[in-house]
Amino acid sequence: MNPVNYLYLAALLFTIGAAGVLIRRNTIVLFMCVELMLNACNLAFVAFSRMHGNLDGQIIAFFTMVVAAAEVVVGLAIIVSLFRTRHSASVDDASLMKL
Amino acid sequence: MENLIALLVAAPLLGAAVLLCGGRRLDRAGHWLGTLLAAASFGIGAALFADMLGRGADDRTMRQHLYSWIPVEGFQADIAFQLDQLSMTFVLLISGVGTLIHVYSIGYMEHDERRRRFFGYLNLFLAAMLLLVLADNYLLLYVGWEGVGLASYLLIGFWQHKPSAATAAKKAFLVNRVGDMGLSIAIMLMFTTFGTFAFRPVLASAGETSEGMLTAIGLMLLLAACGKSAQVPLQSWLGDAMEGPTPVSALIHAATMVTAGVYLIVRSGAIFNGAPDAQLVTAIVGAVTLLFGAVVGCAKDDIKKALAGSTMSQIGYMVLAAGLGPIGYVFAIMHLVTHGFFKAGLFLGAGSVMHGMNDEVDMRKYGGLRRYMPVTFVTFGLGYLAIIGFPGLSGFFSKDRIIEAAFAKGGTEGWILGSVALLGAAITAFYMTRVMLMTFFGEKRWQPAPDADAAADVEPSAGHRPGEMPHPHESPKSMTVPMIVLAFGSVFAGGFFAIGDRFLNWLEPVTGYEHGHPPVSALTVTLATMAVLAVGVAIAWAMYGRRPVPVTAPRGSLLTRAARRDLLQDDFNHVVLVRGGEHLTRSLVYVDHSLVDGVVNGTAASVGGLSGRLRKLQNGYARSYAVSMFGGTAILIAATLLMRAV
Amino acid sequence: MDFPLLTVTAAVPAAGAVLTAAVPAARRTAAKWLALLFSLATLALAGLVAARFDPGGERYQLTESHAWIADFGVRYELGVDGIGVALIGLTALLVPFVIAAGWKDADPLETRSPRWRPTQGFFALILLVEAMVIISFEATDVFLFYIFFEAMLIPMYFLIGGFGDRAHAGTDEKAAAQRSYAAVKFLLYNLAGGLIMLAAVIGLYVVAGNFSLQEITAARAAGTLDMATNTERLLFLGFFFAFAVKAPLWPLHTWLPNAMGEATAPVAVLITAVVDKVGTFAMLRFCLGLFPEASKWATPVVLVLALVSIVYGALLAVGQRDIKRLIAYASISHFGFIILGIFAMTSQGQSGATLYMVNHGLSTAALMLVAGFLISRRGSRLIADYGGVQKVAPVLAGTFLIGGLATLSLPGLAPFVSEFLVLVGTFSRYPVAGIVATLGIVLAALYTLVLYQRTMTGPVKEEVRRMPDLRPRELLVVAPLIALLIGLGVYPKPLTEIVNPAVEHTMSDVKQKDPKPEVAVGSENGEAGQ
Amino acid sequence: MSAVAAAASATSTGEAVQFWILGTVAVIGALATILMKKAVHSALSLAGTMIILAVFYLANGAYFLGVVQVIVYTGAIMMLFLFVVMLVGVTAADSLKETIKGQRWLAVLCGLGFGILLIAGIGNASLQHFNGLGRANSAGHVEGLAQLIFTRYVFAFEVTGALLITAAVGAMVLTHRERTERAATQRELSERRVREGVQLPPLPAPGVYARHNAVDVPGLLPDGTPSELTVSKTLRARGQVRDVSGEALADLKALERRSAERLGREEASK
Repeated sequence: MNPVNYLYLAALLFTIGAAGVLIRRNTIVLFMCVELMLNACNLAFVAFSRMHGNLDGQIIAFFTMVVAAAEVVVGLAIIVSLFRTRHSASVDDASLMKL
Repeated sequence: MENLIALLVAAPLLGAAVLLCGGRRLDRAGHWLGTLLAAASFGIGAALFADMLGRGADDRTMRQHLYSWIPVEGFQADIAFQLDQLSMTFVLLISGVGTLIHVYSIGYMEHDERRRRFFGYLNLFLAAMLLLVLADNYLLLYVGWEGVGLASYLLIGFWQHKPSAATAAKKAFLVNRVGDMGLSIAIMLMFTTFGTFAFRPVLASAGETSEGMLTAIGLMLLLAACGKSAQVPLQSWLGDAMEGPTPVSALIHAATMVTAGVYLIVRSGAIFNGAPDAQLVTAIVGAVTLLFGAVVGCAKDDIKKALAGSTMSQIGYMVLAAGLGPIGYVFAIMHLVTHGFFKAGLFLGAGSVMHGMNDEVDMRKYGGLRRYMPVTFVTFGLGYLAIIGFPGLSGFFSKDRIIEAAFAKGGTEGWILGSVALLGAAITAFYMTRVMLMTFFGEKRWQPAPDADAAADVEPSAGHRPGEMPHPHESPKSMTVPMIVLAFGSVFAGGFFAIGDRFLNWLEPVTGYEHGHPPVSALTVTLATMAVLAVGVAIAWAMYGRRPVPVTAPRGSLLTRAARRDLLQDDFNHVVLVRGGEHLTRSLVYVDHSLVDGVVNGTAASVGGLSGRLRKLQNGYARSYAVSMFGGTAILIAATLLMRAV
Repeated sequence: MDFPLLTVTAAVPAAGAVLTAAVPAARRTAAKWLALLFSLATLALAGLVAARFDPGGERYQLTESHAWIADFGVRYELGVDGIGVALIGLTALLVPFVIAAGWKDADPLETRSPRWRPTQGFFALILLVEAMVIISFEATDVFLFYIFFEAMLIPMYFLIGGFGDRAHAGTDEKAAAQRSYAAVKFLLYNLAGGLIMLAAVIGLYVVAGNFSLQEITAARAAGTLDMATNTERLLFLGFFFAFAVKAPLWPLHTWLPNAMGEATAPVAVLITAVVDKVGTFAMLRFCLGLFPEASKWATPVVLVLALVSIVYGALLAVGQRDIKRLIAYASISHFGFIILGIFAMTSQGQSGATLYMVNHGLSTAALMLVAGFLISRRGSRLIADYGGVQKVAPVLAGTFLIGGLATLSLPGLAPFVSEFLVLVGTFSRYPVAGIVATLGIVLAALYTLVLYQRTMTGPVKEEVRRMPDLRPRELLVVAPLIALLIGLGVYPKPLTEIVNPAVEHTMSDVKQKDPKPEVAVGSENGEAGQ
Repeated sequence: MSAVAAAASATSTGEAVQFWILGTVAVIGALATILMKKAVHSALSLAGTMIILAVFYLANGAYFLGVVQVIVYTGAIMMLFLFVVMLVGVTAADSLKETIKGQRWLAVLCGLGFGILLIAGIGNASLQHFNGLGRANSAGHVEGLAQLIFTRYVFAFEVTGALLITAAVGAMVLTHRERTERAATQRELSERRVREGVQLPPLPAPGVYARHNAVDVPGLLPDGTPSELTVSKTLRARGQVRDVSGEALADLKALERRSAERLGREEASK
């Protein structure tokens, strides 16, 4: 098997995640999709690391995880406070940006 | 002496300025000041005339150069005067008749609260008219030309509160403007051809250019002359111009301004001499107008409009004569001068009659006035005899010569033009006799003055009350004296000029003269004229002298009805020019609003609409934005791949 | 270094604007007098400029030059030729009249609020416009010119939109909507023109490497600066478009009737007599000076557009029901004449066009200001609301008539001289265009006399029966204008003397010679002229 | 493909089998994540996918990351998700009906396009050489990572630390609600109740004691209809009030039937 397949898998997962972001309205699910995308990237990095024979890709994946953790913390906090004020977890309800 | 020329113009100009800007303080003395300055102009003119007579025939042209008016590269227009025999003739006529009419107006306008302004306008007219005949180049002539147009506008519309007067004034100015277009194009042609438009160089080198160019210039000058001198097809304003006070009709629309066209043609003789086609057109225009005016004159019941038709017709004679070339120029001017006398006299007489008849102008409501207004009757009668060409009086000499010259033109056109002139003489005799009979003979057909509703349409010069029967009376001295003086002119001027060819010798150095050879002898022409004259008078007598004149006009034949409406020219103008113009402007207003502005507003609206659409993309949904972001990323990747592939 | 007269001439009204704006709310009469004083001081300075200008001397005189934005070769360069002197004179002359005529225009806007100072604002804006217009006439640096050409839109926008005509048929809201429509239209049209010009200005820099009018003209004359034909044409079009909007030339004219209709009469005078002149002036100075070949290339189209403007403007003027819009369309017709004269490329045409700019300023000012006085009395701009005014207010009617006669170019009044020069100049090169343009003479008589007849003559309308005649202040505004119209009509030599050398320079820029007359009688004519 | 290159890029058959099986499951999990109506299900599917990814990390020689993935992601982050889901309402199911016009089509289009492009890009890239991590892990895998993190990436590491602290503080700030006014005392509350006069006595209790043992069941009014007042405000807002009025009747019916059965049987036995 060609390890490039990992990359294809990563691309597929990334696309699925992105599509999820576009389709779902629930902020929590939406967030999960973002996580999925990040994980897909990590997979790609790990695969690259193996291809190139150095650990830099893994380091990047590691950092990505840390940042994702931070992001999840803040993001979920935002969701909670959003839900408190709006009694809804739908992103479409937060549409005050329109003109 | 040359330096006095400017004073000829300056005196009445000063009068106009003082009277128009002076305010009410001058109300009491204004008319005397105006008259005095007009007389001063005449006095200066007479002095210059005396000086001119003292010189040799070739040395009579005086010039005065004041300053360079428009100094622009390649373009020299000067304020400069040229006084030769032709100008001198006009100066004396204008300032002489002008002064008489100033005097007459003192009495005629006595009751008008705006008399000061009237005199101001009259002075303005004199200044402009003198400038016209004294200018030494066409551009300065143009200034005078428009100046008299302005004065005419102001004087026709003097009683501005009457809508008819205001409309008539506007019409006169506009029709004249069409003619002015001709004059300005003629000047432009001269400028491109000769590089100048001063009389001397242009006329001296007229022969050096092509006949086509001369014809073009000549036709344009003729257009100008048609406008000013009320020749067909630009004649329609003259009848309406009778809305003005009667002295104005006498001075401007009979004796002087309307003859400016003849002056222009005669002055530009050198150009016309080189352009036979233009000459022929001029003669034809004159002949057509001659008949046109005469026919209109036959049908009008309004005494002033009948006289206006006659004026048109008589100027037609002059233009015809001018169109004949050197054989006719002198006689055109001679007829112009005699006409100035008798037509002014006739108008003043008409004014006097109106003055005595509660400003009634309808001849059908006159009748039997000879006993009540003897002086008016006599002077008007002498003018009448002069205009129809009664042997021995002015008109006889001048008109006879024109008819002779028309025949002398030679060929078929000579015969046609001569016959038309002869026919015109018969019609003249007819309509003038009609005027005479309806006004002074027959029984009284007087009507009470119109009631207050209609009073607005009547000249308010005399303080009469509505519903009152007229009490015809002789006019005051200030009015009768000018009439008497003019009557003298009507009687003797022609003979004085013609006997011994005085006038011919006087003008010949300027206009040139060549003796024509009429196919028939001069005596035959004279006799024929006498014969048609008698016929005309006889028919008029049969129609208006033998039987009573009905107070209301009979329906009349088709021709009569058409002639009453100025041979339908106004109707034509109305339908074609006024209506057409209205439609044109209205549709253009629409076009401007919807099309020109619409394109711009449409662009603005479509930009706005597009923005509105684009704004809808901005729906506030984060997911929508995410889609565009995502799509954008996809496009970027595609672009990168494509670039790599390429 | 010499005294910077030109800078001072432009700076004085600018300083006046600042000081007028700073006058406290309670002292608004003082603000008016202050503004008038500064405008008169500007007039005196303009007189000094004219006096120091030597018609026989250098092309550009009283020049000043300082580095400004060195990186882009932008310099603060001023200098005047005869045309500039004439137009600076016109501007400085008209503004005092505008201020005096608009003495009470801002009064209806006054409220008790101490912060809101419309009077001060009105007069300060007028002075600001004057300063900008003057510096536009002086600038010989293209970029400097461009900045002020555009900047003057801002005060004009506020003058039109903020101080509109109170005489309005509709409701207040409708009037306000129309005013703001007119102001926005004015701004957008001119901004669009200006943007295109900006592109051309940048393009010019790319091609020429600097913005100096004198250097570029000299380089072009010497042949050291070659422009590709297409480049030159595009740059010309960019400049011309902006000036044609400003001038305004058909079909870019529709902002003018709106702006002039909605603005008060003095502001309308400011628009048409002063601000619009920058457009025609710039055509003469920049289009012809910088792009002579392209100007010749565009001449046929420009002439046709000018002719359309003349006839179309006049016909539309006949069809108007609003006095001020009528005058606006008449102005469009007159601008057609000016542009015709400029692009006929004969010395008569260009001298005529320059004189026309001055004379049109005077005649329109006279007519428009009197119309403004008339409108302020009756509170209506519709012609149909008047009638018989001549009977109750003869002086007003008389001045109106003289203004109208000037508009129709009656000989003896100043506009005749310029109009005839334009016609002759055009005719000698393009006879057909000359003949079509003479149609404008007839149409001008038509719209003027129709206007006069409908408003001034006929039976006195009930609403105008109590109309007062001109007041002394108003007469004081109109009388000098009329005197000037007559004076320059009879003796235009002082003006032509200043203008002629500048026209010769422009003619040599475009390398054109007057057509020679067919029959040479010039020497004899010269003799007759002595 | 040359034999050498094939050898370098080849992996063991076991790994291939594992990839194909687990890869398929991962994709299914991902799809389930975005297609499940309930957030809880999505979270669980995602957790599954992540565990599979951890296995892949291990397979790719990233042992440390594989473990971290399980501990941090699946263990911590996903639990955080579940907590929040619980806070927001476990049972609240999303409607999958699209409300923005054309959004779904655009999303699918973009997704397809993007995916195809991505895959095409990968296919286009020349990624044939597989070096393996043998040399990199020569000094021990974790040591190797540590060496990199504390040398080359030390600044990034420090910044990440700062980021984490900031995130923690941010989360607290976001979720913490400052009291802007003093809490009303019991006395004030009762006084307000009296003043408003709407509901003087305490709110009625939910129907916990009567039929059910959960607080989301409303108490029944005398006529048998459920009273909303008896249920907590939060549940009402979420729409999680359970209607059990029908249940009671059904129970009654069942009771009657059973009794009838028994009676009938008794009758039958008679």
